[in-house]
Amino acid sequence: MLANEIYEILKKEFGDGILEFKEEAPSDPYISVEPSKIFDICHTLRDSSELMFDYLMCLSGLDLGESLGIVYHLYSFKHTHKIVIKTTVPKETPTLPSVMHLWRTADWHEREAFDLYGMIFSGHDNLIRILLPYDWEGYPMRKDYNEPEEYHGMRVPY
Amino acid sequence: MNETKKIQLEYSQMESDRMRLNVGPQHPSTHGVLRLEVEIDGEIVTEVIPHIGYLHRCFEKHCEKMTYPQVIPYVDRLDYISAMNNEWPYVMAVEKLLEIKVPEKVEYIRVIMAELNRIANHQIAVATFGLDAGAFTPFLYFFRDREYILWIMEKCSGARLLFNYFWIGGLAHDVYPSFKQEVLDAIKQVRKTNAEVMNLLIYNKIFIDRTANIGILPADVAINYACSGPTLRGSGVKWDLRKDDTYSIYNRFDFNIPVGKGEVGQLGDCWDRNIVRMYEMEESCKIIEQAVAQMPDTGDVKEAIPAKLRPPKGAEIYQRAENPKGELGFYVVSNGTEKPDRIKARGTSFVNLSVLPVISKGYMFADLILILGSIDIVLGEVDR
Amino acid sequence: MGETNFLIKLLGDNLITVLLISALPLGFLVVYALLAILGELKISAWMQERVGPMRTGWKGVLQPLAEVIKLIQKEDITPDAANKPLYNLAPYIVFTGAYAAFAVIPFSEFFVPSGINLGLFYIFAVGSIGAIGIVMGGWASNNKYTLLGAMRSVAQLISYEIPGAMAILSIAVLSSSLNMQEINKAQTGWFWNWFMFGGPGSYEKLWVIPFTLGLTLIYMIASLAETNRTPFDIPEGESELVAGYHTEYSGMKFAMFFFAEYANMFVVAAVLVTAFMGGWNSPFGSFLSGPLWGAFWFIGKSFFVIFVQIWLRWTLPRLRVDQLMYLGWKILLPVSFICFLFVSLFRMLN
Amino acid sequence: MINYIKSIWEGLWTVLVGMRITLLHLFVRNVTIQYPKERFPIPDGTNGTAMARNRLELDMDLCDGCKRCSRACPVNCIELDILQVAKGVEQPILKNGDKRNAWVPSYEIDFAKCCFCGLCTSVCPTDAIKHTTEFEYSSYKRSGTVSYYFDDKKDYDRGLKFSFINLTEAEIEEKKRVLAEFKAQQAAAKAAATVAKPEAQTEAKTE
Repeated sequence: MLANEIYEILKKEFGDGILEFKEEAPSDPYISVEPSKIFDICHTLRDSSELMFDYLMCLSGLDLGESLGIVYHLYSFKHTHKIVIKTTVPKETPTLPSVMHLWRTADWHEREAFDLYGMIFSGHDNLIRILLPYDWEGYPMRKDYNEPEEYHGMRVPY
Repeated sequence: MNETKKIQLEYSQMESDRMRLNVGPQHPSTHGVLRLEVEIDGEIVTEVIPHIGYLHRCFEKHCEKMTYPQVIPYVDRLDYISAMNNEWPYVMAVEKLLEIKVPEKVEYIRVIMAELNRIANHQIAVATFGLDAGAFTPFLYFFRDREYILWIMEKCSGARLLFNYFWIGGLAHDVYPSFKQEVLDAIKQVRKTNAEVMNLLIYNKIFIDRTANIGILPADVAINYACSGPTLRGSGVKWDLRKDDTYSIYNRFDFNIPVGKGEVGQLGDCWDRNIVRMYEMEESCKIIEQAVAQMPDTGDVKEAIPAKLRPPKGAEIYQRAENPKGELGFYVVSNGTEKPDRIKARGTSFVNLSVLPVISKGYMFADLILILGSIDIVLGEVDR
Repeated sequence: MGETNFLIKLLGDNLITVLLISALPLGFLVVYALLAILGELKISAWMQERVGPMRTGWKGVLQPLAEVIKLIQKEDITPDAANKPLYNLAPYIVFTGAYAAFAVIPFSEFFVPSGINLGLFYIFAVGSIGAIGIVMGGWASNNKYTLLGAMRSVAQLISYEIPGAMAILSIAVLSSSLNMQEINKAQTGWFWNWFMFGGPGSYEKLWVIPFTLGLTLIYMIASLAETNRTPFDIPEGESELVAGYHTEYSGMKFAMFFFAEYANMFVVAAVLVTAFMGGWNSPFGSFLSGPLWGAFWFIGKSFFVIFVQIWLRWTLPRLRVDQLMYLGWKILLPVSFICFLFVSLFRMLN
Repeated sequence: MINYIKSIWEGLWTVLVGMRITLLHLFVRNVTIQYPKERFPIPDGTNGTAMARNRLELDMDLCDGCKRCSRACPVNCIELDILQVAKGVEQPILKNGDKRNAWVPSYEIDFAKCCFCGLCTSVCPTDAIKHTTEFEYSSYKRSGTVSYYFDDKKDYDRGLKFSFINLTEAEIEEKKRVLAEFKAQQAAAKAAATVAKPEAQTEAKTE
């Protein structure tokens, strides 16, 4: 199924929840959605018989300056089609629903996004840091992050 | 000896003391600096919590400060035993952003290199898996053969492990004249050793008893956890990016996708995941033979390398390729300058490792090590 | 007793002789251990197409000596949380258990340190002392890995003593003696007189040969398990337990564990040779037989058995704990019972 | 029961098969390379192979201080200072015959940082920086790991930092002085020109 058809289906179902569709080479076609609806949209994407996105390839965090972006790359084994779902959350209140219970692989991806960008995935069972030490402060992948001078007596900048 | 059923965790309501054991980060069998917090009841594993990040070296943060070609040495260091395969999806992603058409010869050399590196990676994977089971000798036979492959790669790229060979739009260096012959010789050696190891290790009764029927990963769980590569194919899912989401020139070659069949135990056990790797080596050999036969002799490998690397602003792409361990993807976002805005590496091992707590519960402690070995992780890629 | 020990004949039955007799195997053991370590290094290397140690001495023959010197020089670490008396005692107990067995090993027609009549029984009795040392060391180290290794070791030892003992018991039936020297004497003649091939006798013994061969195999397997060699090295289990019960030991104490392992290898090889392979008897009847040739044949055969142990180690993967138990209790034990039954039947018929 | 006997048989048989393989390998020639005596064939760029990417070597007679290597380095292990050539006062030429535009009074490569990616050699316009087949850094002295050019710098004890310069300190001072003089001269000339220009202009106006 082509990306614009997927967009049509989602638009029909969620209306205002779907913000934008963009298809422009060389970028992958993507659909922007409301962050609060992300769980429902992903649920539809996974379970609707004509979409069947059962494979979450990648979940990435982004720093867009004013806001934080989360990008879902989805793939369907059955229909062998792909789609990119994008959403943004404000930096001050970066809360959005977790998709961990739809695709278990999102568990670690969301933990990583939380770890590096500081999004709060509500509904995640175990949202703790994954790559950084558990007592690290700040979210280092944000563009405005200043690295600390010291961590437990060790000098950080090399 | 096929009584190795998964022990039901609810098997006993007895008052039993459970012991928490830290496996790693400096444990000989965690394949790197992985720490597993294991709760064991006697010998039976009741809970596994992986703690990762001991090898975290801020790959993604680094990339934001690098120009596009400078990222390649860092990409090499993700999955450092199959560096050629790592470079490929990254290079392809940037090439797609820049809309570069790669010369024919480069494509063939890339295929040969990637497949050779796949063989080298699977050799290490099977060898260390045997080592986890206690068999030391096959380990050294594989390492002996891997040397022939590494010599070829060293002659082409100048490095033995971290090649920096695939450049955006081309290759760092052309192949040398006797390249084809040496590749074919290396393949011959690989096949010989594989046949030997099949008898020495894979079909050994003790090895089968150790690895069959443990760590069973059903196909639906594997897909939900986004497992890929031999970990997924071991569960019987016939899915290979080289065929199913074909890239480069893989559609020109005739090869099979080996899947686990549950030959000696249940479908999706450790033995299946391992045998898939053994068969994949043979398939890679086939691909290499065809590629060597078809490869054009003439052509400049550097002709398409762009002088200026500035992908259009806002362009972004997710490019994935079949790493020996599974799907390795790079999500590259450009901001119009010569430095990427964001590079996310979807580490294969990172994703595959996340399934470990699910498939290792209820088996023996010694099995945990084998299950970990069978999903073949490299901590460089897990922690990035 | 005099006729089995040339030293008593030579020097008379006094304290110095006794001391000399008990020290002689130790001297042998040291030399043997160096050879066995070298053998292990070199054989494993050749099997893996390596060359092994090459720098110390000619082709690396002095490597074991260098390792011993290194181990003696190393710092002796006692963990802070360890139970110190037990921790320090454990390696010596393990070694004592291994060394005590040498008392009854018949090296030659005219030399056995102590020719007691319950030789085989004695070996099994003192062989279990080692397990106490292993548990002691594993528990006293106060480390979870060593504890797991020690637990496994005891479970393994208990399960494998029984099939091993069954195999030995059938030898007692065949030779109607537990004296090692008597057993050797019963196998005089060509190699088909060995108990491995049913012992002395004419054509009617042919049907018992599969059973005695089976018993040899069972004892071989059980002895591998008793000495914690691959494929039964789960108490060490380096891939999961790092080094098992001796994880925390270093320096000389570790060397004692190491030494004890090699001593044990020789003990089980010697028992196998004595019970099944004719001991110090020449395989070719009276050809090349005699007291000194006897020592040669005995040690030579033992070394062959040790070679097989090393060979197996570098070929096979390791078993898991439950599979080890399965093999011990459900395969070796019933099979050894069956073999024992038929061997006894054979004995009754003759 | 049949399965039981079959499994025992399989166990014994596969063990024997394995033992046969390892026994045969006992008599195969070993493949070990006794390292310091024998060595790996390291590709050295001849016969169409790539150059092995080991220690970097800089030919200072070719280096023009363009800093491309330093910019290309992903780990910033190359640090160099440059000193402009006082054009007109001195006319040094590089080994390949080109005019030298800059002196390089300090050029340091920190091999503790270097990742041997080869990017610096690929961007060098004059092939001044090159990989060598030299891969053994070990030395019994710390100073042995440092390559130095002059004897009076022997106590240059800074780990794996290699320094490549062909100018003595006195020469560097000399060059600096020459450059400073040259610059001062130029500035003076410029000032004179700017002073002269308005004068000329005013003269022109008045005319």
